[in-house]
Amino acid sequence: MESVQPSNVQQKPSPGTWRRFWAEPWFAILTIILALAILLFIVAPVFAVLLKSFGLGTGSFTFEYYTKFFQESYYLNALYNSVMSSLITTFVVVMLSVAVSLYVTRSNNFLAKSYKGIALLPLVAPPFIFSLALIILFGRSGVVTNFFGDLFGPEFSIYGFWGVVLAQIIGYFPIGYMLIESTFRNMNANLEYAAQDLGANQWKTLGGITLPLAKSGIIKGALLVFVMALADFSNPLIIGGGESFLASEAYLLVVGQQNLEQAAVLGVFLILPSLIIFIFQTYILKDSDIATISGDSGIANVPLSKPVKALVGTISTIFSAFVLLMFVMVVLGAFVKIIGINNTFTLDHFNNQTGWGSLYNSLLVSLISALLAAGLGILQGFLFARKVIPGKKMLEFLTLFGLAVPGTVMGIGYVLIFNGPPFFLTGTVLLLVLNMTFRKIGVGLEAAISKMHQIDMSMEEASNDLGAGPYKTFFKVIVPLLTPAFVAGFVYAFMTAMVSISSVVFLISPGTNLVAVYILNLAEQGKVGLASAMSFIMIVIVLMCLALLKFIERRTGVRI
Amino acid sequence: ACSDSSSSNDNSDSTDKEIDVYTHNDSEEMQDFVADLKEDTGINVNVLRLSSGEGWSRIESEAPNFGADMQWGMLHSIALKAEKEDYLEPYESPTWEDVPDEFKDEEGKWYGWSYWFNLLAINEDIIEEKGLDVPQSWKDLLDPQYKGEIVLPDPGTSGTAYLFVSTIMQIMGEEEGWEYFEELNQNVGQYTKSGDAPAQMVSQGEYAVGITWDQAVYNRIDEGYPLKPVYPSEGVGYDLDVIWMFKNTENRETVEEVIDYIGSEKGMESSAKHRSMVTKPGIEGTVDGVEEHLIDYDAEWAEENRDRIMEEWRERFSE
Amino acid sequence: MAKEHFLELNNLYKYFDDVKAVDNISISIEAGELVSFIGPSGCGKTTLLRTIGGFHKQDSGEIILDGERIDNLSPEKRSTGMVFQNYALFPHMTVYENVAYGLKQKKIKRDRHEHIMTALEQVELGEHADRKPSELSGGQQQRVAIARCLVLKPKVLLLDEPLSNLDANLRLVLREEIRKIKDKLNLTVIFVTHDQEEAISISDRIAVLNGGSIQQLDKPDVIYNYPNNKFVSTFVGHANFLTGKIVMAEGRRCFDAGILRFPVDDSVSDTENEEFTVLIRPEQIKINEESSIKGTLTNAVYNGNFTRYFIQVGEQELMVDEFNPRDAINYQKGDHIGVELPSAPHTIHYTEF
Amino acid sequence: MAKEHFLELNNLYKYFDDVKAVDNISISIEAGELVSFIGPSGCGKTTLLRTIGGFHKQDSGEIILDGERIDNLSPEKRSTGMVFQNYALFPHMTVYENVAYGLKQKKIKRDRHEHIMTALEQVELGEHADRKPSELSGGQQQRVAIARCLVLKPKVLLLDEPLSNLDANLRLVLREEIRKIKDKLNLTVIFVTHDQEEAISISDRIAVLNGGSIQQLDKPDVIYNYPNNKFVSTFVGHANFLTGKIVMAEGRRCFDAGILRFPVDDSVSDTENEEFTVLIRPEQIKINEESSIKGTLTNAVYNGNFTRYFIQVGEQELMVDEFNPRDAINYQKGDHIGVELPSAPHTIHYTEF
Ligand SMILES: Nc1ncnc2c1ncn2[C@@H]1O[C@H](COP(=O)(O)OP(=O)(O)OP(=O)(O)O)[C@@H](O)[C@H]1O
Ligand SMILES: Nc1ncnc2c1ncn2[C@@H]1O[C@H](COP(=O)(O)OP(=O)(O)OP(=O)(O)O)[C@@H](O)[C@H]1O
Ligand SMILES: [Mg+2]
Ligand SMILES: [Mg+2]
Repeated sequence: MESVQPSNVQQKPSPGTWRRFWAEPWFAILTIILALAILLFIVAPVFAVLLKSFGLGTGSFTFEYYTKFFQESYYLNALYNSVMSSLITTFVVVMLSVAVSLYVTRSNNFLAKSYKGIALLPLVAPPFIFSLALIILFGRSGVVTNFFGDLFGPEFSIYGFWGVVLAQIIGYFPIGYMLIESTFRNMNANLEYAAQDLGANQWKTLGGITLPLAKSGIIKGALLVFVMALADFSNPLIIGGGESFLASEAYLLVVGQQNLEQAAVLGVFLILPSLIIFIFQTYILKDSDIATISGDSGIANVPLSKPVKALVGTISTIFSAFVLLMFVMVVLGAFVKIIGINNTFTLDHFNNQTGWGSLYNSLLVSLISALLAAGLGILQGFLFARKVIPGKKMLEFLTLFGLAVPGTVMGIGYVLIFNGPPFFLTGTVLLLVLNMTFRKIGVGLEAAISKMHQIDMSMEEASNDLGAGPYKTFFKVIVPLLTPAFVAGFVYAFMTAMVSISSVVFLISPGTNLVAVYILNLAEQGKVGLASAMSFIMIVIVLMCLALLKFIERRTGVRI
Repeated sequence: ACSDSSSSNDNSDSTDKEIDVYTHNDSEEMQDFVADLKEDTGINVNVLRLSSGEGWSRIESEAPNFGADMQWGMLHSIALKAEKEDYLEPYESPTWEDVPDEFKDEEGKWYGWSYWFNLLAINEDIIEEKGLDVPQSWKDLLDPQYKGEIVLPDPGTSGTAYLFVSTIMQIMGEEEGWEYFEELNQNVGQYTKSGDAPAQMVSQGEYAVGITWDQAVYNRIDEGYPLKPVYPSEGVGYDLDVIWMFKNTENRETVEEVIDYIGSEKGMESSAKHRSMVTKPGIEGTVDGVEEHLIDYDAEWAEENRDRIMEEWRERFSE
Repeated sequence: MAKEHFLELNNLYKYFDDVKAVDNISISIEAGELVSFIGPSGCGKTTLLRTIGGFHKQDSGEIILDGERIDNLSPEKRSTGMVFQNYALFPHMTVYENVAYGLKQKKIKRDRHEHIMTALEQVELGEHADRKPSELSGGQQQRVAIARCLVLKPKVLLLDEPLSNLDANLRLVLREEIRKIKDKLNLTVIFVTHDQEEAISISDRIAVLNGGSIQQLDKPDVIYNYPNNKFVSTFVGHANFLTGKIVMAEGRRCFDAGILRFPVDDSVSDTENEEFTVLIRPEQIKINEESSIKGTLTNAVYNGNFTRYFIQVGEQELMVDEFNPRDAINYQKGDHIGVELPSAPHTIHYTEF
Repeated sequence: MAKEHFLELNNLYKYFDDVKAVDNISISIEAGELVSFIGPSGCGKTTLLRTIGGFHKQDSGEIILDGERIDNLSPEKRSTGMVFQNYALFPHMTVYENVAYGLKQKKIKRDRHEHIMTALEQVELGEHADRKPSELSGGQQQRVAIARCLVLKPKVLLLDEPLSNLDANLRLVLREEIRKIKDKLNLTVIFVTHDQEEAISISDRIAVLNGGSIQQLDKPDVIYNYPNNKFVSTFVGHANFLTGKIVMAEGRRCFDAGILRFPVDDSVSDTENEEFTVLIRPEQIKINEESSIKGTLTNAVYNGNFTRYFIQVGEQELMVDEFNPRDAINYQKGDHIGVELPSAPHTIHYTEF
């Protein structure tokens, strides 16, 4: 109860705000450094893109590039494709997530447990790998296509809009699923029991109670999926079959033509939909945000009735089987000469110097940036939850906004800002680390804020009371208590950093190639075997890292 | 591992020698080249593969602070452009002396180490299955029977594609050339980003016919794909594949060493394992009797008209 | 078990893994009765209630409501209405919508609005119909939860510790409220609580549970005065236990526990010379200067309306509650005071411990 | 205010925006005293306690502890020790480490282990030193929280509703425990609660708060018997209020409230013919068949040890508490029964309402 009070205290900045802000100078300095970093590494790049789209930065103010955007049906088509595919992807992912979450959180059998693992599997693979798998399976002479002959009709082609959508659904499913599942898991079961007690069957309960209550989780998941799908350019490149998409066009404009202005315009249109949804969810929905999530109800989730279970079970099974199939294809692809054509076993694809090098880079960059993102996010979360900070709301908004900016835009923004004085960072590992850190810092922040709400203020006060000053208290009490949030933030940031492409693709250089980008490059060249092998290694490594964390969790008792 | 005689000042410390290169070469062949180089000279190479269009944009945007020390594998036409922009550092390499002058810059700003040419990749299984004829010429590709069965790289990003485009222009003349592409566009199932990808897709049976380049086809035939190379009867354009040293490199000595190596017998033999033809006399590439199919390709024309043609291409074919 | 009861639980069992949460419970409840289940934490109160409501499936046994077996029906098909401990109001609906929810589910269209408003009036919340639950006080929320059940006219109202989150004054008020509504509508109510005082003051009958089984099911005064066993006697009220045996003294049968000896009548165990225990409630002992039984005051805890005196009599420490006459003589610790034990009928005895 | 008290709060104010959470509070507490703050929810109890502990900065006023002004010190520099409502044990440390924490902060190295073990022994937790808080029961956790404070030898122990999360039996036990430790170590304790019964039974003195200010500060029996105003009288205990005036009847001064008329002595207000109210606690009225004042029984709430009878006498409904003699005559609703009011000294009067 008391833990929520402090945030009320600090609503409007009063003259005393600054004084109290400086009362703990180290925290104040840290806050200022963080704020500057957020401005430089999140806000400035976005603004740079915006300015560039009007020709500013090198030339003079012009609407030329916007005019061009609206004149060329080509770009408009890309806008349409991007937004439509993202919307469809988001919608389907949310539907699937709801179904799988229901099944997983309300069944106790082995299947449910394995589905949970399978559902998260795509998170550890680069998203476009599913494009490859889809082509192997459903391409014009894919395994499935051949097998079923003209089942799909002569017109069927996996290339194009629907191929992209399908690949995105699989690739971005875990993101939505994670959020939606945790909302479902923590729901107060008594509310559903109450509905049943009042005569609602399970369908009605789901529609009238469960889903509305899960709204904020669903919307948050939907936002993230939408942004990721929007920023996705790898799938369009591989399976898009020439259809244009904003992100891939922006990418080609930058790397192929160095037309940064036009790319910036595309970036603006990439960011607009995300921005609208982000603002919608931050401000409109916050008001109606209902504190229904109470883990302490202690009652197990309401079991599913037969028909509901049958439906969500079927959906989960089909989807899980499909995801597994995708992974089987990747694994097979890695171990045979040419999948589908020459299926003899080989290990040749693993003999790939460049690949191993880029894998090392990726691990390094992801590790550092995930540590930074989780660490800084946690620090920021603590400061925001407990300290008097002028302009806190704005800073928090900007940090979380980092999550909503499509990677493509961030990448272009970084190119614009850091490819010249005063910050010449292009081609350095540092730039990659900074980029990933600040794109993921929101994850740490959110984890920390929600954790801080669970940590009663009295914990710190007790520490004060026992003679520890604010800094001691931070290190002795807060830091250990935030460890689980840190680890959770770290894991998420690490996994997504390993597979992230959309923004770093603009920032890599010969010595700093990253494995996800490298695999994309292989995929573009049609080197399925090599791409599969590298993906396989990458998946194994990410899984190993997770297993290691689990192991540490067991050993130390720190809940992850 | 550094047993070779190549002039290195400090052999014991050879692991220190490391350079960054850009390439448009195929990842796998590049890997072999790099491995051979490492074995013979101990030099480490960081490779960033960028398709030729991408590579050029990047170079342009990075000038004068290039992100790499040298280019290992690039279009001849782009080398000419880069030379004009003064991005290149001259170096007279002793090992390249016996390479004919037509394959290298007189000041040593660029060296052509191999040449490559357009080629049709045909998947015989698919052709048979779908009852198609094997196309014999560029013109044949316009036949409606190939509708949706042709895969072609996008000249915006692929040097292979631009070679094809300018070859057609040089054979047919510009006007007729555009008509040809308009018609061809009807049959194209997909444009790809890289020049290699059509070969891959055709070999996997995604499409029946791919417009690609020589080695992309021959490598896959070696690997066991059911591919068949076809030299269109009108003849094919060819292009030099070049290397150069970027201006302002901080590793000049190492780059020189690498250039020397590529021009050496050993280097050329390494290249010849993956290329149909290399420029060093007396070293045989992987394929014989190519010369008869080559047209008298005008690389300079291609270079000069590149921007204009590309612009028009985008307007016509970027939907 | 007789057959004509309103609600019958017959040999109900419910296990969680190896915890016997409900262990062979059989009870019969009449229409219009308010029965409380009390017992320590974890004794199975909630489980039993949820089994009746249909949120747990019993492992064996049957539940018969109004002559009909309901134990295989899903919750929405039983005519029971549950008020959850934390009310479980739907936070995204207004008070009105919360109450309307059940009617909508049951497709009751006719007079829906009237039904809702009547239910809300019954709990005196007519004017708050448009508020969200978060805008109501704890007591008001509870009343919404009750109204939400009442509107469906359930045959049995199940209340799971509905008052435990509230402060003392509000509890008193709401207790009364529940009784009133129950009487007005002649509802059958099952009330779960862990507060013996609450149970005593509100119930027609009380079932004392421990370890999943019923220790005693009786009227409150019977539970208080005639507890079946030691558990019940300490869980409900405070107790002095005296262990001794029957002896004959001065020609009368007396209970003898050392210094404490008092005559008993025939209702007390016959078996002479066998030790057993009697229970005396603290308020049944009186401080009486004239009494021959004297003890030493070891402690006195002032409680406002009464004081609890701890008096050492020989080996035995007696708890004695006395109302405080205002400004009365205050005994000092160490004082010697006389205590008057209740006459024979005011004792009960066990042989089991 | 006198100068030589152990802890003095002088004219303390604390506002939140426009809520006067602490409104001009001045009290003096002696060493070794246990003072409870009670009052309804939101009356400022916690705020006052936290202001003393240093977790809020007062808006004005001063706090003097042992002759030294402490109101400008941060919590870690005051010699107060706070036991938080939820104990606020550090979950990532063992019991031992929790207790050691304060010593480490204060850099007390000498005999650290002995200090810790002594503190743990004092609360009888010596053998649980290696457990994590999550492995302890509520009562044990509370004792750890107390030991954690005690080890630093605070001058004042501040307890914020330390028992409110516990069940009834445990509360009783821990109440005793707190008193014992306090007596043993001669601690000065401030105890915040909203439970009047708890406050009455544990405190040396009670401060009744309402709306941020102290209504009354006195010994428990004084608070109960001589409440300063109506708020105190209803917040602590239950009350019958009779409004009437002094009349002369049969040659004696009588308090007259309609049918209810009884003689009063000189301590009761002099002013004749002016209406005022007297308070009579329910247990001070007796049911007495012989009494001339008769009423009708409207309700009887059985409470186990006593029954609360509601008796309508004329216009006035009287609450009367009687201990239940076992198997006593049970009055029926509607019965006519006589009530005996306490004699004059057992009334108090207000003029203010
Ligand atoms: N879903 C469950 N899974 C496993 N054990 C359970 C479950 N629900 C209850 N139990 C166990 O069954 C026993 C009875 O629990 P129940 O909730 O009925 O107790 P209760 O009497 O309501 O206690 P309280 O007063 O604390 O609410 C306890 O030992 C509890 O741990
Ligand atoms: N941090 C705060 N910001 C604003 N108002 C506050 C804050 N803390 C307390 N208040 C207000 O001050 C008043 C006193 O609060 P306090 O917590 O001291 O009450 P309390 O007596 O402890 O109540 P309870 O018994 O509910 O704990 C209340 O009106 C409360 O709303
Ligand atoms: Mg319970
Ligand atoms: Mg409080």
